[in-house]
Amino acid sequence: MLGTGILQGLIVTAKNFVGSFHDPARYTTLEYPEVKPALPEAYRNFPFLVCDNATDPMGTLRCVACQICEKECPPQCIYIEKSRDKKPDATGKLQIYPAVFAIDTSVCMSCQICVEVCPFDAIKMDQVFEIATTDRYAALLLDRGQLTKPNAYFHTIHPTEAAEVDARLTADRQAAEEKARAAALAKAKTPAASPAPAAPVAKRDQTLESAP
Amino acid sequence: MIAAALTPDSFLERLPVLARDTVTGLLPESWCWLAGSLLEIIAILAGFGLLFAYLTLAERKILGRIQNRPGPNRTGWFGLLQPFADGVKALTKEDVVPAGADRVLHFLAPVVLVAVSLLGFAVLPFGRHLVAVELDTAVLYFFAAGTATELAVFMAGWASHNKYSLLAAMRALAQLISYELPLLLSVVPVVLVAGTLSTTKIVAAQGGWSLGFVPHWHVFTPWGAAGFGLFMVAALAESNRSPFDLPEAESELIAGHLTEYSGFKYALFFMAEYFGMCALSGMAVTLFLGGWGAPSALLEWIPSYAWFTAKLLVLLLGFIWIRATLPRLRLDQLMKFAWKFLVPLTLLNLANAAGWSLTAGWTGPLQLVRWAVALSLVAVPFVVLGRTLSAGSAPRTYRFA
Amino acid sequence: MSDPTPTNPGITETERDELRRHGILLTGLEELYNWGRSHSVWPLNFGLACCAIEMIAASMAKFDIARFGSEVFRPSPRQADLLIVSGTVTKKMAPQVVRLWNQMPEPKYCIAMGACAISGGPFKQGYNVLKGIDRFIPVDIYIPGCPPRPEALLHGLVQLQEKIRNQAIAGPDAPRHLQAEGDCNCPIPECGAHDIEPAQNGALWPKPPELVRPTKS
Amino acid sequence: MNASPFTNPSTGAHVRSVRSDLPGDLMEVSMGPHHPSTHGVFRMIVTLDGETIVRLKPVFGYLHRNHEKLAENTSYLGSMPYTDRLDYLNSMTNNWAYARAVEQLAGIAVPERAEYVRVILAELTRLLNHTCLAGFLMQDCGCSGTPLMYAFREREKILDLFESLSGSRMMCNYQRFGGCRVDPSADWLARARQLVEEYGPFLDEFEALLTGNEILLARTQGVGRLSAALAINAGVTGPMLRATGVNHDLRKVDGYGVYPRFQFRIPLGEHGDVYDRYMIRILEMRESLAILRQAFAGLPAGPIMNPAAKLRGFRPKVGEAYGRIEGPKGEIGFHLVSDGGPNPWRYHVRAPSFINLTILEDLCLGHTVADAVIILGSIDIVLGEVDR
Amino acid sequence: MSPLQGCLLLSAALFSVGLVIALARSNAILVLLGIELMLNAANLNFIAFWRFHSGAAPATGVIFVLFAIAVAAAEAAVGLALVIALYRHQKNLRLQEATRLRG
Amino acid sequence: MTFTFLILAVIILGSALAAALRPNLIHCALLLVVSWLGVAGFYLWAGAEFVAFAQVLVYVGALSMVVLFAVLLTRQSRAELRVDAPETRRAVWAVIAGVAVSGVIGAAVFATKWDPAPVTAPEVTVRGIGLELMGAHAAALLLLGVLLTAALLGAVVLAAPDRPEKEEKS
Amino acid sequence: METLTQLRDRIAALFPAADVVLATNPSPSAQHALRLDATHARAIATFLRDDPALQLDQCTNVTGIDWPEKEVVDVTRTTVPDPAGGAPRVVEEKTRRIEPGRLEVVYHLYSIALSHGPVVLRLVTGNRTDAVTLPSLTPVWRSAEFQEREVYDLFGIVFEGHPDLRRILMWDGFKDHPMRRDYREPDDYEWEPTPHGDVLAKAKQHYPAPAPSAPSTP
Repeated sequence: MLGTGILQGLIVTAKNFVGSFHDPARYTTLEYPEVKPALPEAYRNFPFLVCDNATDPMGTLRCVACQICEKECPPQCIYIEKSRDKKPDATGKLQIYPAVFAIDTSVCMSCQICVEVCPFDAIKMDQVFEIATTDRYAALLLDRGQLTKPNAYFHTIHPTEAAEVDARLTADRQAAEEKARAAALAKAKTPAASPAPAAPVAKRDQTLESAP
Repeated sequence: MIAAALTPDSFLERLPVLARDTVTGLLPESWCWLAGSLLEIIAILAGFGLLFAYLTLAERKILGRIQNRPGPNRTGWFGLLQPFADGVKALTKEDVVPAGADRVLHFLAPVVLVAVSLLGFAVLPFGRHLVAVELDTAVLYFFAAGTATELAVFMAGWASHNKYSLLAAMRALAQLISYELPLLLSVVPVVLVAGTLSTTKIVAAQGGWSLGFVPHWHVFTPWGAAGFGLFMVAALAESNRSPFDLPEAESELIAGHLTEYSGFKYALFFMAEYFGMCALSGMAVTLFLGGWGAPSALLEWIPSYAWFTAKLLVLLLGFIWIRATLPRLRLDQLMKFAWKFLVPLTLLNLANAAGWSLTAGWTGPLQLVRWAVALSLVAVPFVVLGRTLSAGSAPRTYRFA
Repeated sequence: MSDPTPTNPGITETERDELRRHGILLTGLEELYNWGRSHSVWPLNFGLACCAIEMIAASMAKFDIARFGSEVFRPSPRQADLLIVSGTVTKKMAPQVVRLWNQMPEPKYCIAMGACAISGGPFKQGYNVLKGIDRFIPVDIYIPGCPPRPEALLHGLVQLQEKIRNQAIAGPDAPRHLQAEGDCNCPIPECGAHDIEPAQNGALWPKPPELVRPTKS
Repeated sequence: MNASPFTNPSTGAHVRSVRSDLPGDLMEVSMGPHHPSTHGVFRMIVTLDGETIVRLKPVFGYLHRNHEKLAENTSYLGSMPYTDRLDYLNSMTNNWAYARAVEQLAGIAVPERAEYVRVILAELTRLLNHTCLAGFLMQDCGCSGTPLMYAFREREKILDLFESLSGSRMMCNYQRFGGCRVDPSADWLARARQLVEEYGPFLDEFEALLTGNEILLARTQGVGRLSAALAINAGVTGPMLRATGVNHDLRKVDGYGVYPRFQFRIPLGEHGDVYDRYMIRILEMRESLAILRQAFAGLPAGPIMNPAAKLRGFRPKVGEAYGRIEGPKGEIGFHLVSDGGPNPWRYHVRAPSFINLTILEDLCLGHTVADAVIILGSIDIVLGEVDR
Repeated sequence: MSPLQGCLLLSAALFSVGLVIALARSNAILVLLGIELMLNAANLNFIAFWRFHSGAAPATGVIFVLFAIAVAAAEAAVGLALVIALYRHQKNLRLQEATRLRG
Repeated sequence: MTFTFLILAVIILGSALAAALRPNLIHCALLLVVSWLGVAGFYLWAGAEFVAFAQVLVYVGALSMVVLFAVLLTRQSRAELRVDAPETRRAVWAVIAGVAVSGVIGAAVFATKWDPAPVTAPEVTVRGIGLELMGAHAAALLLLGVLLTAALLGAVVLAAPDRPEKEEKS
Repeated sequence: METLTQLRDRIAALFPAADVVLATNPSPSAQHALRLDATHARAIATFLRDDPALQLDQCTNVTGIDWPEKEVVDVTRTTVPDPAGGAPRVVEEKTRRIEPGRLEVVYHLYSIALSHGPVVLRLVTGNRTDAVTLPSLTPVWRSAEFQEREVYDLFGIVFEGHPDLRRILMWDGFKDHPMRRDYREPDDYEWEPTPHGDVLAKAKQHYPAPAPSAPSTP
């Protein structure tokens, strides 16, 4: 009969109206500025640089300015300049570091490819999204100082991934140390042997290995 | 001006009238009439102005609740100042008149519309003693006053010099003309049975109760219920509300005749739409829902204007509810619905009402026959016409591969 | 953020802010004006690309932009206060966007939502992509992200409301339309044989800051 | 746009004055590029006789973002996030189609678990797309947002799943050549399973709200009829094609991925009108739920990535490949030509909604403006994909 | 001048204006509107006589006007239908050109 | 001869005269609507409420709509709404005719000796009108009904497109 | 379905004058193609669509490909028997030739009726400048209508017999064909806070007065 479909629809809306007062499934609003969204661990917005020590962020940057992310970044929003000298990193080894590391967040598309290609676990994705601003240039171009955040912060936003990374890094470091120790032993045995090769670059997993 | 006091009145009941008389009493005799009228106009303007403001908020909040969200709640306490923020903004917004527009008509359209939509309130009896103008021909006046809205909508659409507006103006003309007829025809049974065109007398005719709790409202008779339904459908269309909001169809014609209006003129259109809605709902309350009458003898102590307001609000809630649910009709379907469905039904309803008033003397088993005949006169044409109207469209079943 | 307006002597800034947040205190015409328009920002129902979906999502139940009084998405620019440039502006579309902006009555605001609207974003190397809508129309708030979360849009809206509240009616900080010589209309570019012409609005796009590479901080 | 002599600067939707060469009572109206119902920046130049459409010319390119040109200057991997932005409602299926094309080009095998996960995500995407479409279509029909709100309420649930898996609500960038980027956790799978269980009741509610509504029936039935022959010849794919009664679903025809392992049915329409297109999508959602249940049950353990697949420095051999899958909007395909370099020599997207638009004029002729709006809505276009 | 005279003069003037419109304008719709105006002038007279002239039957004037309004409505409906038919036939509304009844 | 009457006369005649002179068809139509409203106001002033509202309902509510519809349906473009100014010769003759008619009537009005007007309007209620219509004028009412029906049908036939089957073919 | 070679032979038998070449695809996808000549393309396409054994009723994908002029080094290996009687030597002979530039259109055909495909058709223009006309296959498959317009817009291939060959993605007044490999974007300089090398060069050109400072080094 004419009107039954309309009545059915009216019943649905009425149910939702009443339900919005007692049923959380029918009242889904999060009062945003007061209630912050529960971001999932995997959430990514813009990249940041990881440093190992919060008190000395520039001295403990993991980034060695290899510029892979700069090359791989699809929208080309990363700009890196290598340093000419070397500074000791967190483990005390001399490394090249980024003299300039800038990310233009007004271009970045949060694709995470820089994170995926980074062999040093130096760049990770941040979760801060409240960055609306009135100033296009000053506030949206992040330089090295603004980008650097300590590993502890990384742990707070991506605990699982951070733990994995830390475990891998320590394992790599131990392996390298053992290798160095073995090399040193070997060297002690055969003083003529060539010095131990540089510590291998930490590899995340197999898929990252590049062919050429 | 004061309707005949039917029952002993409480102080609350007479409060508005007393307030008016107190004020006019301060003035010399010759000014009384003018001051009284002015006060009534101011009261209606203030009352319905406030109602308009909060109706917009209520619409937004109720729509929100239906859509699982709270709606405006940040401007003032629970968002109660939201309409005023909107008002301040609309007042201070730049007023743009398109280059090719007909400036005079572009300006006149909203003004005429608001003025005209306010006229109808003059004859609505808001309470036992509350009617601005006692007219013998009140119902006729009400609909005569309402007709000029079409002109205003047309003026707006035509003057904007915009094709969407022009299409909207054509649609508005076609729609309003088509629904004027069923609207008027659905009122005629009430006039026929009540034997008067005066709104106060129509309300008075619906006074009293059977068994103390079944009021003698027209809506509780078969023809009255049908008439009420038909009137409300036509009223929906006349006030351009969903599902009949074709002239300002957002998804088709941008905003139709409103496309070129900004700032306060736009707010005026908005206001007129709500005033029209209130006026038509008020008329429906008067004609079918017993006006200011209480639904039960036990509840008579509540002032009559409270009852009127309550009934009005319920109808307005219905408007909002329907808007939140239904999709829009197409123009040809709209016309078909008016001419092939509403008009025949209203005509039959007229006959039904005539039969009802002729058989008023029937009692006992004849009373049952009277009800059965009247009910079937409502139900059978509805089903039959509904079938023909929706012929060819039905939910389908599908095959799977 | 521009400087806060001069305060009443009898009340401290924080108190005033607190009261103002509840929409209670109004200290005169300017305050009333700013209060009204900041709480009634009606966006234009105008979506360009991916960000538009997030803009729609922001108006939906979970985020509900209506709480700020802004769910009234108007389809006609005549009734809109806010142009949310939500997505990539192509060169073919740029004239229409500017035209829409010109059709909006003052006071009006513009939010550049997402990387594409700010700078062309991931598509900025494309031949048909405008490298930032602020070349042609004045942008009030930039919301980076690709696309920004709906919450980020809400955050941007809150920033915009804040900005509106701090606007002066008179003086150099006054909104564009209240300034005597202010011509609010932006020149509309034309699509030429190889590119849009002019490629930018000279009044809005002065010589950018000197191109210095960011140095070690 | 060079129509300046015609463009009325005063109006929101660029209305052109009546052309002198139009006979008699015809009026030319330009809907778009800014129009509430064109689903983005699409434009239709409509010639009207009264309100009846006698000619309709679509105008494209207002969102032409040079996707294909950019891809020629980016590595194969670098194009993956761009595919998210093609059909921005369905990034997962775009990812899959692109990954599939590259896998065909380079001959990369995909582990079984990854195939299952892909199916799960693709079907979730189908749910998402069809839900949104139903909401948008109802909005075009003139509903005041309620169906769209309900649709987006459910969409948010799926987006939450996507976000917790891939890190982004819309731009997932999740598939990789030879697998997927992240392995879904057991917790995630449990949440997804719960969502699937809750989706059926939602669909019931949504259908109760509108499917039987007399106004909707009157508005959509018999409007925009498409014949099977024209649909095939015009390259129409996806639910639009199936609404005409043609049994063509790449999940069955090509049997890619692990789809042959699942039991599901293909709903077929009869009239090819707007109502059929709407209903086919609703029914497809119910079938998707069935596929999802089977996929959850059959999800094997194992690696999510092919360990042999390279991420950086990926250089497929000279050759070309056309890979396609059944996206929610129809056949989404990628045509890749490799010259042996790190970037594709030619990268072309076969966008379903672009090709489905071919018959827009045929569908709209003789109908009214109001019908054109819902016909366009029922074609289900996303401008990011149409204009690329 | 008595009220009746005023009313009659007003009616005469309105009639003349209607006549001028009907005679001088060439657009068919306007001609029709001019005729409507003349009818209105006549109605004005009825009411004037009903109100200001003693001796008439109490309601006759009013009823006559009601009839006249109804007839005018019918006339306008047919007239405008004719106008539309005319337009369909010759694509304009100039009455001078409408010289043939069959076409 | 009251102030109200003068205002009404000015409205009625002014808008009618303006309608005679305006080139824009829509303006003419709207001005004539104002004139009709003025006439309704005159009825109200004269005490014929029912007629006044009927006048508004029929003229403003229905007739004006039909007229505007006709204007829109028979329009080719906005420019053509500006109907050609009346030809001078015809206009002159028309004005002469108009002045002559009003002159004759006016002379007659002044020449006739009228009875003094009654102080109050004759009491006419809705019920009274109804009874009159159904009693004394029942035949006329019936005829009017027939006439209206015939006019309705005639209008539909006239305005309907020529041959519907032709439309189906195209 | 018959193999592409069989199909090629069948077409050659039916259209003796036509020049149909089997273009092999060395990638693992093994989607080989038939290269048709322009004069017979439409007839062959109609045959492919209507032949009951093929019924290639769906033309899914139409793409243009630009092959600019490039230098190719052909290496021919010849085994030269060692006159000295030792093991035969392989002599590599390198010839350099200029492969002329051309534009190519690729059609991917599938059959919905018989569920097979793809059959890939290729059409090649004479050069990239003046001989860019190819027959339109829109009369055969309606689905090619917009796609051919797109190829015309972006590559500049003119399709003869297309019902409505206008630009589709770029605006009407646009002069170039941006998907060609040698298309250079108009100079549209954008100040970038993170200047890459080419951006720096552009910046210098745009704002010559105070030259951008040289890369600062620590």
